[in-house]
Amino acid sequence: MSIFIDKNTKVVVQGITGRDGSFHTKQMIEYGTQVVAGVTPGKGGQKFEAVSPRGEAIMVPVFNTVEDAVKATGANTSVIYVPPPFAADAIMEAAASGVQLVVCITEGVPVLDMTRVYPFVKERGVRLLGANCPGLISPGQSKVGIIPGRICAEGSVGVVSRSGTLTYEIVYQLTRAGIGQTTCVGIGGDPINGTNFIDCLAAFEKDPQTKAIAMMGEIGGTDEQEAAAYIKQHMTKPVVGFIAGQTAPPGRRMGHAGAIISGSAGTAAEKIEAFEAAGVGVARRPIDFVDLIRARLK
Amino acid sequence: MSIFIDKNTKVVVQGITGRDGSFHTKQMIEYGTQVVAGVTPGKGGQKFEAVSPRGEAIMVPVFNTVEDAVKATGANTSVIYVPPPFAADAIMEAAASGVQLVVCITEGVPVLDMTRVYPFVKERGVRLLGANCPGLISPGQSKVGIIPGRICAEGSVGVVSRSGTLTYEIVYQLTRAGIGQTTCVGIGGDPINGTNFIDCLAAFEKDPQTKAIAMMGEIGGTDEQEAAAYIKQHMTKPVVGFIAGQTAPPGRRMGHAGAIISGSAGTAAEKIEAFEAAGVGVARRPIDFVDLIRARLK
Amino acid sequence: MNLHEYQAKEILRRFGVAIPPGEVATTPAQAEAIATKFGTAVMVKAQVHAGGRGKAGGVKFCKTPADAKEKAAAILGMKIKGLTVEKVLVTVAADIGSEAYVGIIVDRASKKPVFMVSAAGGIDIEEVAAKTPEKIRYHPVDVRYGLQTYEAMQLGFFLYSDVKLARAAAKVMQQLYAAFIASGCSLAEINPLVVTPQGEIIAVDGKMVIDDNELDRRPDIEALRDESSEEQSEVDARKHNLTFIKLEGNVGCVVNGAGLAMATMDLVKYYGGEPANFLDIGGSSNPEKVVNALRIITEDSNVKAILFNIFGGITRTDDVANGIVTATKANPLKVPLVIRLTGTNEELAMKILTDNGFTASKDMDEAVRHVVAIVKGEKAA
Amino acid sequence: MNLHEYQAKEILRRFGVAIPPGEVATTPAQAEAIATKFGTAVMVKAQVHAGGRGKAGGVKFCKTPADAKEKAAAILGMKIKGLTVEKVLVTVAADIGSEAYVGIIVDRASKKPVFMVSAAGGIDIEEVAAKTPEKIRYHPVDVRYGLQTYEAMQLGFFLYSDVKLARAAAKVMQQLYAAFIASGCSLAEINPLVVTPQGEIIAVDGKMVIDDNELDRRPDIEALRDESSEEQSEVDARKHNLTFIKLEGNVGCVVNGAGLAMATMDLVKYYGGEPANFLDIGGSSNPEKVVNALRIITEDSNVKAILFNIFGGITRTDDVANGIVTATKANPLKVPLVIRLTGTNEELAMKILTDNGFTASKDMDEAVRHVVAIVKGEKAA
Repeated sequence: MSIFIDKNTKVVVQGITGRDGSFHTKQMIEYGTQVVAGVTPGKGGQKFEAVSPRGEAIMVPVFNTVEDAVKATGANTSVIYVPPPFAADAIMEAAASGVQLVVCITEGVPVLDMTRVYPFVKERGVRLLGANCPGLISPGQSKVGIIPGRICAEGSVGVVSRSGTLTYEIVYQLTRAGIGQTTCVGIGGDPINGTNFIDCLAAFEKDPQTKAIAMMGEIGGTDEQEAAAYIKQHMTKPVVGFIAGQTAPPGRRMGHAGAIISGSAGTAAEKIEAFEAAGVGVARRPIDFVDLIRARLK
Repeated sequence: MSIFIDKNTKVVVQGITGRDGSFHTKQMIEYGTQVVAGVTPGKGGQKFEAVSPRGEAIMVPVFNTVEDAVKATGANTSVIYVPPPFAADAIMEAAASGVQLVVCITEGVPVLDMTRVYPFVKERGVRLLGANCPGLISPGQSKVGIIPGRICAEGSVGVVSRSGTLTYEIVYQLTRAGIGQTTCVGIGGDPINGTNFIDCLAAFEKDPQTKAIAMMGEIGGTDEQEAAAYIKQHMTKPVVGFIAGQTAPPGRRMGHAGAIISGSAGTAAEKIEAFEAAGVGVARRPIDFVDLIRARLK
Repeated sequence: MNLHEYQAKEILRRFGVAIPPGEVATTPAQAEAIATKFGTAVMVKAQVHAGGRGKAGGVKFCKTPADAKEKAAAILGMKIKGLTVEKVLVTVAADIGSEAYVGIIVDRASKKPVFMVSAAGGIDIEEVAAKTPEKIRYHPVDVRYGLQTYEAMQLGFFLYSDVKLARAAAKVMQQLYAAFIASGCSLAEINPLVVTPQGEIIAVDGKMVIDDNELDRRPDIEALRDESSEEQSEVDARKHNLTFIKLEGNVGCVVNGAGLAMATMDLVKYYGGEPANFLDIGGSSNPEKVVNALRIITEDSNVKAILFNIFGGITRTDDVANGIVTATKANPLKVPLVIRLTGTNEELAMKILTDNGFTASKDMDEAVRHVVAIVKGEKAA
Repeated sequence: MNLHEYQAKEILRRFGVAIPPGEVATTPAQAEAIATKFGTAVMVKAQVHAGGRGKAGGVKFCKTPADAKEKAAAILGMKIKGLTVEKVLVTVAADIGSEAYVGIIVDRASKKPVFMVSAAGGIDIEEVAAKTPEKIRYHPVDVRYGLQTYEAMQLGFFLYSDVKLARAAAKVMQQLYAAFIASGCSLAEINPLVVTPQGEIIAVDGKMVIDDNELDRRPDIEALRDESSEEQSEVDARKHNLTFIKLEGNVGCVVNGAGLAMATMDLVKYYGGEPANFLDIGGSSNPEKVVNALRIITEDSNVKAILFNIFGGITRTDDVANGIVTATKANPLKVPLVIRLTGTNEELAMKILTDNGFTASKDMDEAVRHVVAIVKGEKAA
């Protein structure tokens, strides 16, 4: 089992003919993801060529609009690799087209765009992951986004994280230690994103295959504190958490807008305290996840 | 019993110190409506004086904002008598303040304003009646708006209408014939309004006191046809209907925007046909309501 | 309020829509001068608030300035659907590759502005809707978000498979939508939207109808009103806050409220009469309004009798009675008057009327039967 | 991106906010000339991207032009929180009746722009929030609708009981909101919003922070960037698409991804070291980026050792390896280098490094322990 995506996920790639879109579409198909359609305005009718895990050539039809793509292929998930100024429109296009899940990889989406996008997708009951996220992977089933497939392994740990490469780091360490994952989800580090920790925790709680959860937070905001409160109240499965940014000076940006300390809210110390109060195992170092998770899987 | 308003309705009047607002507030209080607050920006702290049905002086507190009025008095219904350019804002202010019912009397609200107002009130689960409507009255209990109280009588007929004075005409004829009403509702004749025939029909169907319904439609739009379809499917109580505008030439406005015939849709003949197909008694003349309703009350 | 083609085009041009150059002429000589200035073939187009100008001969292609002068002379002064042509638009004639239709109306059912687009442009959209409905795409716009780029592109691709044209059309949709919202329209359309043989997208005709309720806050749009092109009795009524529409019958009607006014007209018809007009004196009572209403109705020589049907709610019936007395004293009526009054202050109103030699009924049905009998000659006034 | 006070005020003025006249001076003589022109008492205000200008002596009241010249001379060149004052704003000194605070930020929790208003203005809003939180009203705005008049009036009445002032303040809220949205702000504030003894409402100070992600589509705002007032190494990094923040430690860090970069710094600290910087080379791989990253880090003389921690996803580790080789060949490093690489093309990367005399680890924890041991002198490079 898994959350959000599985073997039946049918993906439409927005921006399939772009630099990032074409590279990652090939990677997704190589991993075994069912990529059923691509979208690039003006390239409707063309085919995008890739190679399946069994080495077969796959021809993905390209459409002018997501609407056309969904009608023709029944895609139920979209993944977006379009430049930042067009990302908000692409998300709304996907959400209006009938897909259930929209994964926006694009980094650099203006936050005011997201204040419009968020209610738009919510009104339609569509799940948005991101923007500025690495996507998600259910090892052995499907990957939607850019998480490297080879660092993952099938197993029983749910992973949810605000950052990209830090997620890879921790998944890699888990996999090296023989600990596989049900689904690894990167929710993205922007101030406003479509899916938060609690959404993922709730889904992992429901997923029978998931036995423990690893979550990686960051300084800034109060998402981790709210997640901790949720864990205390609603979760029966063990959770291990980590907060990046303990050494970040207050009030300075650290690469993405998620990492601002505004006043007293959102410090690493505060978040770790919330974790401890909620019975969340706290990894002080990335490597600590291995032992903490292993202990909880027994 | 009644629909939408009853003895417990607590009204805040927006524009209470204006010409129409003050006149009708006095009328409402004289009828016995619980008017608990008024709003006029800048007149917060003043009192509005009126006379109760028992001849007592009533002092209604005036507030600067609906928010203040609702907090201080627990008003659950707002009625709006502000000039057209401010009406949309007034409706939104009321809907955001926590009242459950907003009745907008103001005529001449731009239709594009209503395209914004409509989703705003829906999102909050607030019922809007109007704009450009005479309001509603539950005889013997409460009146919110401008329907003259003396033409109504307590009884078992629900009345719902798109027009103002035509409603009075028919209610007057019913009352003269000894046929009283549960609630008389004027939904307003504008192209976009908050409450439609179906909303009222559904409420009358649920109201145990209501035994029959009189509805007055007009040319233009397809609300009456949709109401007819609803009646056929969902209503057990008898309905008598009337359509004004049989002699109106196609494509000409007749005083308010509700009365446009656009192409073939919305003619009187079409609507009357829909009524007949749904088993709705059709009044050819206003006076016909008396016999048609009386026959159905037996 | 309807705008003329040239006014709608001026607004659309401000919002970025490409439109062939054009100027308005009120004389054949002006039309010639404009055509000379453009130095190309032109169209001379009647500016009246009526559809079917082309079929009526109000739109002509002119190869030369002399031709433009001649055609303008023919069109100026022409009557189209009862309206006299006072102005023509002289505009550069466009090369037409293909014609599409793009319009927006406010839709009652979805409670939203709705785009209608069709690659079958250049003819009435009603005709397309009736004969080939599959050639129209409807698209409601959520005004909270406005017309998103992806929506405009969907519409663009519905019209053109070429991405450059689709993009250009999408831009026109966004410009049209912006103009629609900013001008307080209830309808705005471009028909035809033309692709020239050179691949440019231009608006060759434009139409806008403004929601009358928007005019108070848009004095710039109100200033575009062309009263010379409207029915004069309707202009007169509007100035006095009356809603008046002239019809073909002989029973003049004065009623308060649009619904009751229509019901009254219907009842006149039911009993075999023909209403001469729709006239709503509105809610607020004011003897002056009644005076003006009577004056406007009696200007119609078809009117053989006048019916008042007043249900006093906000309207005070004594105000109406006073208005009737004042108006008839100043200008004695030449046709019979049937009055029905009930509601607010009806006892006072009845007294005023009786004191001045009028009679009045309290019953609508009775009053209508009475007035119809009079015009049929079955009964004296 | 931070705007200077004078820039923020210029934008607010365009949106209709009343602001006392002011001009920028870069020399004392200019300041004197501006004060002479205004012919009234002025304020001379340091234009730097740092809070607490007043406390640092960067804001002065000047009765005469000579006074303005003298104060400007003192302020220009002054260092405030490490930043040199290059410009002063010379602005007409306002009569102050009362001071309020009005600000908007984008709020993570509500996912909306949120107004913060307080009648306790003129001081830091953080201070008000800490000491008298009841004096602040927060109001989230639904961007789909914008700030409605009734909302602005609620905020206006929260500040002033007088309806004229409430209305005027409501107007300022709407202007500030319009400026906030149109400029792509993540923060905009007026502090203080002043009521003069004459009852006028004016903005005496203004602040705007622009979302960096908005700058690509707002070249007019990007053009306001004042690089002279930013940390030079950070300006340099931004030009090369690196995110760099200088810190006080001695372990230089080059990492891909912000989360991993912070985790790396934390781990340095965990093992007893101090990071010298935050540096994210981002996702796309490019040897040039690595060259620039190394150059920027080595300009900091505090740096005693450099740690690379690269987890190759999109980033190709061979690109990073090539960058390291190129950079160190051109400018041999004076400090030890510890490299951790894993992920995309790691075999190739390892070969490139080994061929060029470098060693590299695949393990983050090991690499961090190693670099910390080096700077502590416990271990050789």
